Amino acid sequence: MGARYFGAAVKRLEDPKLITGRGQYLDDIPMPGVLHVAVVRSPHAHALINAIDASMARGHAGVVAVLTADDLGEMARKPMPMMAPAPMVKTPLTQSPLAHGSVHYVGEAVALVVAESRAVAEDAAAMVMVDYDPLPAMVDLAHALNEGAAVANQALQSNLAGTLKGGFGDVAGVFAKAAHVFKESLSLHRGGCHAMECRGVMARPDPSGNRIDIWSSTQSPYMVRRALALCLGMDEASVRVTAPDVGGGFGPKAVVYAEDYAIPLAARHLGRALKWVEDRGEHFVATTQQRDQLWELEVAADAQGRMLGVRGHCLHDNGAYLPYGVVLPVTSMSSFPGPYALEALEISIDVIYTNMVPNTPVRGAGRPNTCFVLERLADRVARELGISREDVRRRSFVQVSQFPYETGMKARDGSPVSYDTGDYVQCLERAVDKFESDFKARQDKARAEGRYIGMGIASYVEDTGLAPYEGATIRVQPNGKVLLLTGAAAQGQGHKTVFAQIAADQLGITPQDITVEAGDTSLFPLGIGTIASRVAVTGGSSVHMAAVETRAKAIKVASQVLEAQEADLVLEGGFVKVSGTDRQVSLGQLALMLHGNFGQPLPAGIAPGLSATAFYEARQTTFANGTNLCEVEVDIETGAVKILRYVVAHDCGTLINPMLVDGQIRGGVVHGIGNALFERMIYDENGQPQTTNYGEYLLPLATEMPRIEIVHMESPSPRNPIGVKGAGEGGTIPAAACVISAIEDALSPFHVRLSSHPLSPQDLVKLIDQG
Amino acid sequence: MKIDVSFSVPVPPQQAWPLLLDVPRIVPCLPGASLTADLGDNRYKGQATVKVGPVQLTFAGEAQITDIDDAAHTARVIAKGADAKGRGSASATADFALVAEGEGTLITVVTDLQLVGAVAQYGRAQGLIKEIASQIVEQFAANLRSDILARSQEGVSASSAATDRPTGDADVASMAPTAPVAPIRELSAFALLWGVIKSLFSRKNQSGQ
Amino acid sequence: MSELDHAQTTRHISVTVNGTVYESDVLTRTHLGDFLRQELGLTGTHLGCEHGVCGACTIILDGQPIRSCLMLAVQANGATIRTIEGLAQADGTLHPVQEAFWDKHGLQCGFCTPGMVTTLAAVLEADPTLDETTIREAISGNICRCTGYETIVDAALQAASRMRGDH
Amino acid sequence: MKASAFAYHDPKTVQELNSLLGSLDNVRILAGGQSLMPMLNMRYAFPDHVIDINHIAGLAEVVMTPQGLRIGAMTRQRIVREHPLVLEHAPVLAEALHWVGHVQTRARGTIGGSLCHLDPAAEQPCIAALYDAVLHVSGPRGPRDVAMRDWVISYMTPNLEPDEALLGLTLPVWSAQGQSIGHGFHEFARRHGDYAIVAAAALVSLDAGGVVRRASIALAGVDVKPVRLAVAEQALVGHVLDQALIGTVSAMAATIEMMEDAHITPAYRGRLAQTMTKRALSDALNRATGGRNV
Repeated sequence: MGARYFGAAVKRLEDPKLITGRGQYLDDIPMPGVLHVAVVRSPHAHALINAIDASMARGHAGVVAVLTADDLGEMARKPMPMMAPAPMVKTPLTQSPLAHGSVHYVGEAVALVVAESRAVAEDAAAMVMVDYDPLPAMVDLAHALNEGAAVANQALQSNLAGTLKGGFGDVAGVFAKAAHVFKESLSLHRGGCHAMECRGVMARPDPSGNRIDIWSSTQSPYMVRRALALCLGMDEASVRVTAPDVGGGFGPKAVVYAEDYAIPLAARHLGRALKWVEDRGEHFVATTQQRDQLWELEVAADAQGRMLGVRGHCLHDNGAYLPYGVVLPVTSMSSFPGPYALEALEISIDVIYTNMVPNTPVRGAGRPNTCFVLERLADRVARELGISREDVRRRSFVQVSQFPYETGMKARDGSPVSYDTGDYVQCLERAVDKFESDFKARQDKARAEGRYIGMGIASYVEDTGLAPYEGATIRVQPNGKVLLLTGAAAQGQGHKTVFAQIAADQLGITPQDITVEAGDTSLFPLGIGTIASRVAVTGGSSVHMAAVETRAKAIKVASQVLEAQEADLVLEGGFVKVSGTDRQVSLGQLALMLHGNFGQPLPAGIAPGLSATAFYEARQTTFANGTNLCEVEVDIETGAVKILRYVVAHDCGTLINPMLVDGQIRGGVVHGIGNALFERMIYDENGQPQTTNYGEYLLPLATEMPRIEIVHMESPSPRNPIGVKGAGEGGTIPAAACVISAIEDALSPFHVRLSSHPLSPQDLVKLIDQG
Repeated sequence: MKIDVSFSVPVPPQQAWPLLLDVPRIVPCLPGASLTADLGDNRYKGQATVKVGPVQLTFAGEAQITDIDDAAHTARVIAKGADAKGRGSASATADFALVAEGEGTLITVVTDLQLVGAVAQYGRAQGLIKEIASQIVEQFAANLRSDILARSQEGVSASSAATDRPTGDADVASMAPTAPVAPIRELSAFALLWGVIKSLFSRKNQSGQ
Repeated sequence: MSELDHAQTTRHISVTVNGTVYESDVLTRTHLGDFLRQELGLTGTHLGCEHGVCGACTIILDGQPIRSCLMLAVQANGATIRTIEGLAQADGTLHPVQEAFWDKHGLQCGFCTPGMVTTLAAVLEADPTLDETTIREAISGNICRCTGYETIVDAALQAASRMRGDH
Repeated sequence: MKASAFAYHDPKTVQELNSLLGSLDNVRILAGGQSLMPMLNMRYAFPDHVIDINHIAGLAEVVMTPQGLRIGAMTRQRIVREHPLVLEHAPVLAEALHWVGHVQTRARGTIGGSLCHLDPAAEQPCIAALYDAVLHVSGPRGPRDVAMRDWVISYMTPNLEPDEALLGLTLPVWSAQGQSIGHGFHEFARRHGDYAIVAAAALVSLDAGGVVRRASIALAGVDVKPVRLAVAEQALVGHVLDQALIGTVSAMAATIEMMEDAHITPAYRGRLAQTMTKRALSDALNRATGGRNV
């Protein structure tokens, strides 16, 4: 079978409806008689709830109900299950669907107002009088473990949720023998995901109370179904969860939120269809955020600038709760040692509770954090030893001869972490070649003219294709068209297109002949979710396996129908043909046969249906890698940073659709640039968020973003049948580190040292003046 | 948010003290504030209106005078109120202390103001909130002084005026100050922010006169 | 505002949207974006922030791209509006901007796309000579979190070229 | 994020407008809506009455009068930016408008709306200050004119009585009279279209010898209202404008007392004020001299 679509830049099957306004996002779904919900949220970062007086709100015209935790019963008061259990956490805290007794961050859901319109619900929400007793708020990560520090929750003795430790090798020995040891204090600040579609939940209970249909703007409809079936004590078959068109996810939409529980609970309670659509103001305080970490690190290097060892400690702010357990610090930990062949590593991460919005993965999860600190250390070594930043990396990287390379770290299941394939040095060289050689000359010339340009570099390795599995069913219909059903819903990645590309080649049809249905739990039995750059590997492999099986079955049956050797049969244009003859049978005819007719047995040894279902179980992780280079100019009078060029060389294994991979990379890089230069979620000392609109919280705009030049390497992974690796986060992971590296280089005449992001022009001016 | 102010009144502490505790009388001196009910044992209901640029906020709530030390001339006022439109709430603890200062009295007020909800999240306007709060207290001081002066000109001693402190659920109407006080409705953005700008321009004398 | 009577908070309007005249009673507080989505069922116009920054709700009002969340429905009385649903021709032929978004992978999740496409359709119909810089300025009021903007710019450049009749 | 309910009024004449303003309480005037609508949607503002002045005839005209360029309050920013009279007589206004919001907001936003909203960093009030604009106000007590220097009475608060409305403004534009006029406008914002942190506008009129005969410099974002750099203006007049002189007078911009907010320090504002002034004056010089003195 020659690959005609796999690997080609196929235009997306998703687009025709989306470019003509016929997409159907959660708030677009027609739902006769639906009532609208506004959520009453805590204005306090930490407080006790004495009483809730909803009498005025209940009396407001158009209000159907005001519901508190007490109205919705025990399930509304019970803490929600942690999505990734964390046994190491002494006091595991998760939010309950509606707060009762106390609140622990500004924005925590306290009550639901149900009304005939959202506007009326908002009118009444302002009339719900909640009597709070404010408690001291913990918003100071650096001092969260100090004696006498305010505790973020009265259930806690200390703000320490737990400590992760990881590493390998003779750390003391390596640091003792090292020619050089350098110390850095580094930090990253939190931002949001800001999918352009906010979250939303709609629930329609069956009058009998035995069924409920739920629509959620989620990355994980199957997680929502699992959670709600358990919560409502219903069969999973009776809880149908649909992720409609979803307007971006970027991580936080993988969480099952308070509203995902509270809205269905309220819908059942009232016996009415309810809809809650998060508005942008709510998104700033009720959707999970990420990146606050404070690091103290040391790097050991030999006399040639080869990095030998890293050791350090991190304070990780996880906000008020652990909805996703400790997956973030675990991801930060497991992202060591990155592309570097270290002899020794010792890292400890203290996971801290604070009274801010809970943290869960935002594009890259803990990886951009670890990439940032490792790349800062690599740049430091280069600076101190007076060698190029490229050389430090060339000398310190895992070399191509070392693959598969066991880093010394342990995976979540305790097995050794082993990088599958790649050529990290070669990937760096491609970026350097693309970037051009005469940068130094241009930099000197620019400085002579009083202009300050700088080159940045950052490299990364990303674990992709995370366990446990995804699955797919392929079924040829009597009309010859193919149904492809899977649990791996998309939020813009283009799954329908790439899955159809994978299947089309096997079945000898075009992607347009395939209808892909994803994200409706009633159409496919099981799924995990579109997170952690995992779907191309897990979903893609399962589609491939199901397609191969379907193809084999078609050939087997066709060989009987056509009385030909299986070896002589080819699939082409929707037919199984005897090569070199005009004898053929269409896939539709075969499907009709295998659908069966009354009284007629199917051919011997053939199961019903020209179809197959396959699950791909990811038992070994695949590792993507890349090196980014960029050029910036800093206006030293204003501190303005302009990104002049951005080059990405990256390797995510075999490419299914290079156009879509480029799209993932570009979007990811720009998200990282936002983290480096623009996006800062500010809280005041009482835990009041200060940046709660798009005038105060700055997202990257077209006018500030560079073109992003991409060079692909393809080192197929031997760990899945299609050789692919994930690409969803590889753009974001190194981008902030790369931009910061470039700014530091541009400002080197001022001896400016950069140790955190985001950095504002005002910050840079201050550093220039101090320099 | 800590706001410290101090101001002088032209009467000695033993006269200023009861005057300061005469809530129905001093409330009208507080810009934008009005008393709606006396709940007894030093608890009062009232409301205060403040303008931040185009945004007008009206906080309705309760205040209580506690820790009254007639010997040391110190007292604490604990107040909390919520915006009528649900845009958040404010709570403040203000510690008053009087000390003799020549013929008059130096009154220091150490206030800890906490804003929550939308009012605390205006971002760009946040820098002005502290200035605005300081201005409110400073204008309060100015009004109080002019009130005292007005009375002393009438020959009415501040202390005697202060003796009939209403208790119980008194009729609010009867609580209007007996002497003419500069009429203040909601603290006008003009008066308020002119002060803000003044203090922005001369940060030295933050603590009023 | 319970004190306000129905007459003061409701108005009858007549508005032409994508060639169809609609007559409707609207609450005066309803913004145009909500009116298009809820009253007319034209849900292609998206609401991304409702405070006038993200641009997802952009529509073309009397020839100009505007933010439908920053205008009251009652103000649209007598206006002629084009939304994303009205850009393609009746026979389904896509607007050059729509075509280019598909060709150049100018969208991923698609949520900002209606605002991007209406904005670019309006500015390019007025002036198809825009270059990369002016195109980036034209969409600087439209936030996209997926694409990094580059393929949107490429799509706009392709559309501009077609609209100039270059080929 | 839905506005609370209000009564909607759409007067057709200024007289109707004034009588409404005189008879109603808790009113907000709706012009282009680019500032008021977000405040309504976010429930920062709760007017009982919204008066839409988009239907009042004659408020969107741009004409030259003996007093200068008169611009109706309801003239959309898009129109002002492209208007031939503006481009001929006040090109610095057109240039400033390039930085105002985005194509969608300029299509609705009005110059009068901006002059009443009065964000401290807004460009249009800055240009009004640059020209010593006269603002035309109407009220039940009849029309009155307000000089721009008296227009901003405090943070985001115009000099308007509750029953008054802004009808337009006149920019006393400069006539060359044999001299050459140059303008410049620079602002620093984090992103294109954002409110500036600091903006500077400059106008100079040079005689044949390159000597400054008249100069005007206005800054936005340094105080709650636009600030004229009178000292710097005086320091320019009578001297040949060159980079050295520009450097000297720009430094004066940094010396004024800067306002402070949660995000930006006075020191940084000062630095930006100096830099933006320098760049605005350099542009003005280049334009006045046809680029000869680059």
